[in-house]
Amino acid sequence: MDFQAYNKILICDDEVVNVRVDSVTIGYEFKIKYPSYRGVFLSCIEALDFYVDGRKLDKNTIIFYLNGKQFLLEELPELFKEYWFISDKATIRVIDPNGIAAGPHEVRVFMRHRVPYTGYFGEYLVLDSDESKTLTVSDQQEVSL
Amino acid sequence: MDFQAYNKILICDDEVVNVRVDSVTIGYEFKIKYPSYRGVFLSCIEALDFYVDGRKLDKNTIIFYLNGKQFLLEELPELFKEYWFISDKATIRVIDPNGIAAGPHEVRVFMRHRVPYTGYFGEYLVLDSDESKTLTVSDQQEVSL
Amino acid sequence: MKQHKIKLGVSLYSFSTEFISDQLDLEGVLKRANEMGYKGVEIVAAQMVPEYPYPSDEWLEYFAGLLKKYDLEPVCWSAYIDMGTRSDRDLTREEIIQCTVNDLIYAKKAGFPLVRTQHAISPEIFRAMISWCKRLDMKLAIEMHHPHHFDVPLWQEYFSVMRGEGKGVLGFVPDFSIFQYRPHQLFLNQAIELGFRSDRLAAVVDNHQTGVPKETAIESDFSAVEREITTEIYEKFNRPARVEQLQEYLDCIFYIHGKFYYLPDDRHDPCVPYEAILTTLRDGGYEGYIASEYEGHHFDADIDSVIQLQRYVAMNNRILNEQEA
Amino acid sequence: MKQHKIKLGVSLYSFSTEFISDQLDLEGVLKRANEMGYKGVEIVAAQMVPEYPYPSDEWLEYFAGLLKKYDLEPVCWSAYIDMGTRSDRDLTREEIIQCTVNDLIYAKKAGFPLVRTQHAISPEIFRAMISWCKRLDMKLAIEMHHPHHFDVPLWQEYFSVMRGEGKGVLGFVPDFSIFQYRPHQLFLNQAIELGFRSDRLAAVVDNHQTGVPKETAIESDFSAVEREITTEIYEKFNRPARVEQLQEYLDCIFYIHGKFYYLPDDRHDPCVPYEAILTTLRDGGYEGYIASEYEGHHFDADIDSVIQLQRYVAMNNRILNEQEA
Ligand SMILES: [Mn+2]
Ligand SMILES: [Mn+2]
Repeated sequence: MDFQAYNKILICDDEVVNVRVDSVTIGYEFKIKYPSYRGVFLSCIEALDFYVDGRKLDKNTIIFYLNGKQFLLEELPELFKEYWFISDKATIRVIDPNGIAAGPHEVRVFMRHRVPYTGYFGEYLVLDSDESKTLTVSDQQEVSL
Repeated sequence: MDFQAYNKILICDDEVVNVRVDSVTIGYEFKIKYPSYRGVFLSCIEALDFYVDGRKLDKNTIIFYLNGKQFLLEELPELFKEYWFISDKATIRVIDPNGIAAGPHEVRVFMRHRVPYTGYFGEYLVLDSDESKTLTVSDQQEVSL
Repeated sequence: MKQHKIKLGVSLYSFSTEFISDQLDLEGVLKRANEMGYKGVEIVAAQMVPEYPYPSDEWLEYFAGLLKKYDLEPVCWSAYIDMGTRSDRDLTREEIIQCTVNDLIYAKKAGFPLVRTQHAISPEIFRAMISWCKRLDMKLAIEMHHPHHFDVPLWQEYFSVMRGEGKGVLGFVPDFSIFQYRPHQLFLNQAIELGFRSDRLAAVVDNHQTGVPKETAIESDFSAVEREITTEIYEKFNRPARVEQLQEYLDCIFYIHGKFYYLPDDRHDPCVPYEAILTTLRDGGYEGYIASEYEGHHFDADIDSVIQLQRYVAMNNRILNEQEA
Repeated sequence: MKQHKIKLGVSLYSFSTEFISDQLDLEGVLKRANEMGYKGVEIVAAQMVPEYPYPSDEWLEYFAGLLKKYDLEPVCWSAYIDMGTRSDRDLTREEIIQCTVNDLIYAKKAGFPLVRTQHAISPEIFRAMISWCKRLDMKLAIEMHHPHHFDVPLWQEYFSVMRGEGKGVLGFVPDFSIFQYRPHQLFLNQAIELGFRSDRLAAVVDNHQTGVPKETAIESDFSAVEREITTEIYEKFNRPARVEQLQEYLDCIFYIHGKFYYLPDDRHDPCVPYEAILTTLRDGGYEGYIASEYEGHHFDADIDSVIQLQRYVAMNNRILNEQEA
C-alpha cells in the first residue's frame, strides 16, 4: 500500500481553462502532477486515461504538454529521456471545438505507472493511481500555451 | 548532390576543451552542428562516428549533449521527440581520464542521416556527412557542462 | 509594358547560407529582406523558429512584432510532413494531424494566412484539415516539388479535393524545380570538384539535352563518380512537368516557389524555363505571390545570396513586364 | 550516559509531504532541517533537484551555497538505478555506468562525499566504479532495503567486492526497513480506510506476530481487500534480517537509513526494533551518520513530518545514551 498518499496530488486544483486561438475555441485544458515523491521519465507511464463528467475522452483528442513539448498519449511509454520533475505540472489539453461549459466538472484521471527501481526480485511494482476531482472552469479567458 | 554544402558546418570551429571536475580530468569535448539548412529530431541520425587523430573512438566513451540533456550514441535513433535546432551546437564529450594533449588535433565526424520529408516515392534520402577539421586544444582551462 | 498583378516575395530560406553560418540571425534576415525591397515573406519554420516545433506564444508575438518592424507582410508559413522522423515507422495519421494543426495555429498567431504543407499529408488528412482551416480562417497548400509533378496519381486526388470540398481553403504551391531541365552551374562545379572530368561532363550534359540515351552517354572509361553523377543527371532532369499544366491548375495555386539555383546574370535562368513559366502565369491571370526561392546554398556556401536574389528580381521583372508569351 | 560517536542526520526525503505539496521548496526544507538542529543531510536527487537528471554546474553551485547558508553538512547524495525506466527493456551496462558516473560527479560538485546507489547496479558495474571513486575521491554505497536482506546471494557478492578491491570506497547503506516486523499505524489506518474491518485486521496482525500461518489467518468471510492486505502483511513483514547481522557487516557500512513510518511517542517504535539496532551499532563502534528517514508520507499526507522527526531524534538519543544493550 506504499505510495498511495501521493495519488492525492495527481489532479491539480487549477481551474479548467478554455483554449482559444484569437477568438476561436479549440479545446480546454487542466493540469496534473506525477503521483509520487520523486520524478521519473515519462516512459514509466504505462496507461493514462481521462474522464470528464463520467465520459471517457478519446485519446486522439488529448495532448500532453510537459517540458515545453507536446506529446500524444501513445508516445508516453516511449519517452525514456523526458523527465517529469515532481514539482512540474503537465497540461492536459483536450481538443474540442466546443470547449467546456462554465461551472463545476468532475475530472477523473487513471494512471498506471511503473516504479522503475523496484525490481528487487525481477518484477517491477506497477501502481494504479485513480483519482477524481471536481474542478471549476475559469471565466472563459483567452489562454493558450 | 543536394545538401553537400551544409557538411561544412558539421564540425564547429570551437576549441577542444579538457573537462575537469575540480582538478580531476575526466575527458575532453568539442562541438558539432546538424549539417543541413533546417532542424530535425535526433531520430533522423542513423549513424554517428568520431575519429580523433585517425583513431576511431569507442562509442561507449562518448556522450552527446543537446537541449540540456545527455545521450548515448545508441539512443539517438530512438529520440523522435528531441529536436536539434539548426543553430544549436551539440557538445561531444569523450570520456578519457587522460584528456587531450595541447596543440592541434584532427577531428573527423561521420554522420549518416535521413532527410525525413523526402519519401516522394517511398524511399527517404539518406545522406553521409563525412568531415574532418583540425581543431586546437584550448589551454586546459577548467570547463564542464 | 505588360499589365499584371503578380507580386514578388521572398522565402527567408533564400538566406540559408547567411543564417546557418551565423552571419545573419532571424532579425538580420528580415532586415535584409526589407532592405532589398521585398514586402511578402515566407518562413521555413523548421529552419528559423528557435523553439520549433513548439514555439511559445511569446515567441510568436515577438516574431509578429519583427515583421511589423521591418514592414514585411507574412505570406506563407512553411511546414513539413516529416514522415520519416522515426527510425521504426512512418508518422501515424494522428501525428500528422497534430503537427499540421500546430502549424496552422502557430502561423495564425504569427499573422500568416497560409501554411505550406507537403505531399505526404495524404488526401484523407488533407480533407480532414478543411474544418480546421475554416474555423481558424487559414489556408493550407501542398507544395508540388521535384520529383513530383502534375501527373503523379496522388496529385490528381489532391486536385479533386482542392476543387471539391476544399475549394478556397485548400490549394497547392508549385515549386519550379518541377520544370528544371538541366543541371545548374553549382551542380556542375560540384561534379568537377568530385572528380568528373570537365570535358566529359560537358558531353554528358549535351547528350542529355539532345536526347542521347544514358547508356550511350556513359563512356567506357568513366569512373564510378562519373557514372553516378551521369545517372543523377539523367534521373533528376527528366522534365516531367509541362509549363502549360500551370495554366490548367491555375485555380488551385495559392502561392508559388520561384525556385532557382544560380543565375549567371540578371536576364536568364539557363536551367528553368522562366520565360515560358512567367508569361503563362501572367497571361493566365495569376495574381498571387511568387517567392524568390534561392537554393544554391545546397551546393555552394560561398555564393552571395543577395546578388542572386537581385538578379532574380530583375529577371522576373524583365520577363513579366516586357516579354511576349 | 553511554559514550558513542554516532551522528543523527536527516534525509530531506523525510519532508516529502511538505515538498510535494509545495508547502516547502528546497530552500525551505534546508531551513527547516537547520531549525530542527540537524547538521548532516542527504538529498534524494530525483526528488529535489529541479534539473535532474542533468543539473547544471550553476544549479549545483547554488545548492552548495544553500547548504552553507543553512550551516548543513552534505553527507549523502542519493541516486537510483532506475533499471525499469524503459518500457521495452532494462537499462544496459552503459546506461547504468552513465547515470552512476553522473551522480558521482554531481555529488562531488555539490560537496557530497558519498553517493547512495541501489541493488540493481550489479557486482560487475559496482566494481567498475572503483576507479571512478578513487579518481574523484568519492565513496559509493548500495542501499540494502526491504525486501532485500543480508542473505540475498547478490549481497554476498557485493560484500566481497566491498571487502576486496573496493575497500574504503565501496560500501553499503542498511535501511531499517529490513528489520520491520509488523505493519505500522498508518498502514493499518489505510487498510481500515480501504474496508478492512478493524477487529479482523487486529486479529490478522496478532496472528502474524504469533506465527499463525497465513492460511489460518485469512478467515472464510474475508473480502477481496481483506485477503489482499492480509497477504501483503504476511509477505512484507517476514523479518528476514537479523539485527546481529549489522554487527557482522559493520566494516562495510558507510551510512545508515534510520527508516521509520510513524512514531506514536518519542520513546519507542512499535514496528522496527530500534533498541536492539541502536545498541548493536553503538556497542559495535559505528561512528557514522544515521539519517532520520521518515516514510509515513507514503501512506498519509496529513502527518506533520517535523513532529515525527522530533520524536525520532528523542527516541534515538534516549536509546543511544541510556539504554544498555
Ligand atoms: Mn520550394
Ligand atoms: Mn532508505
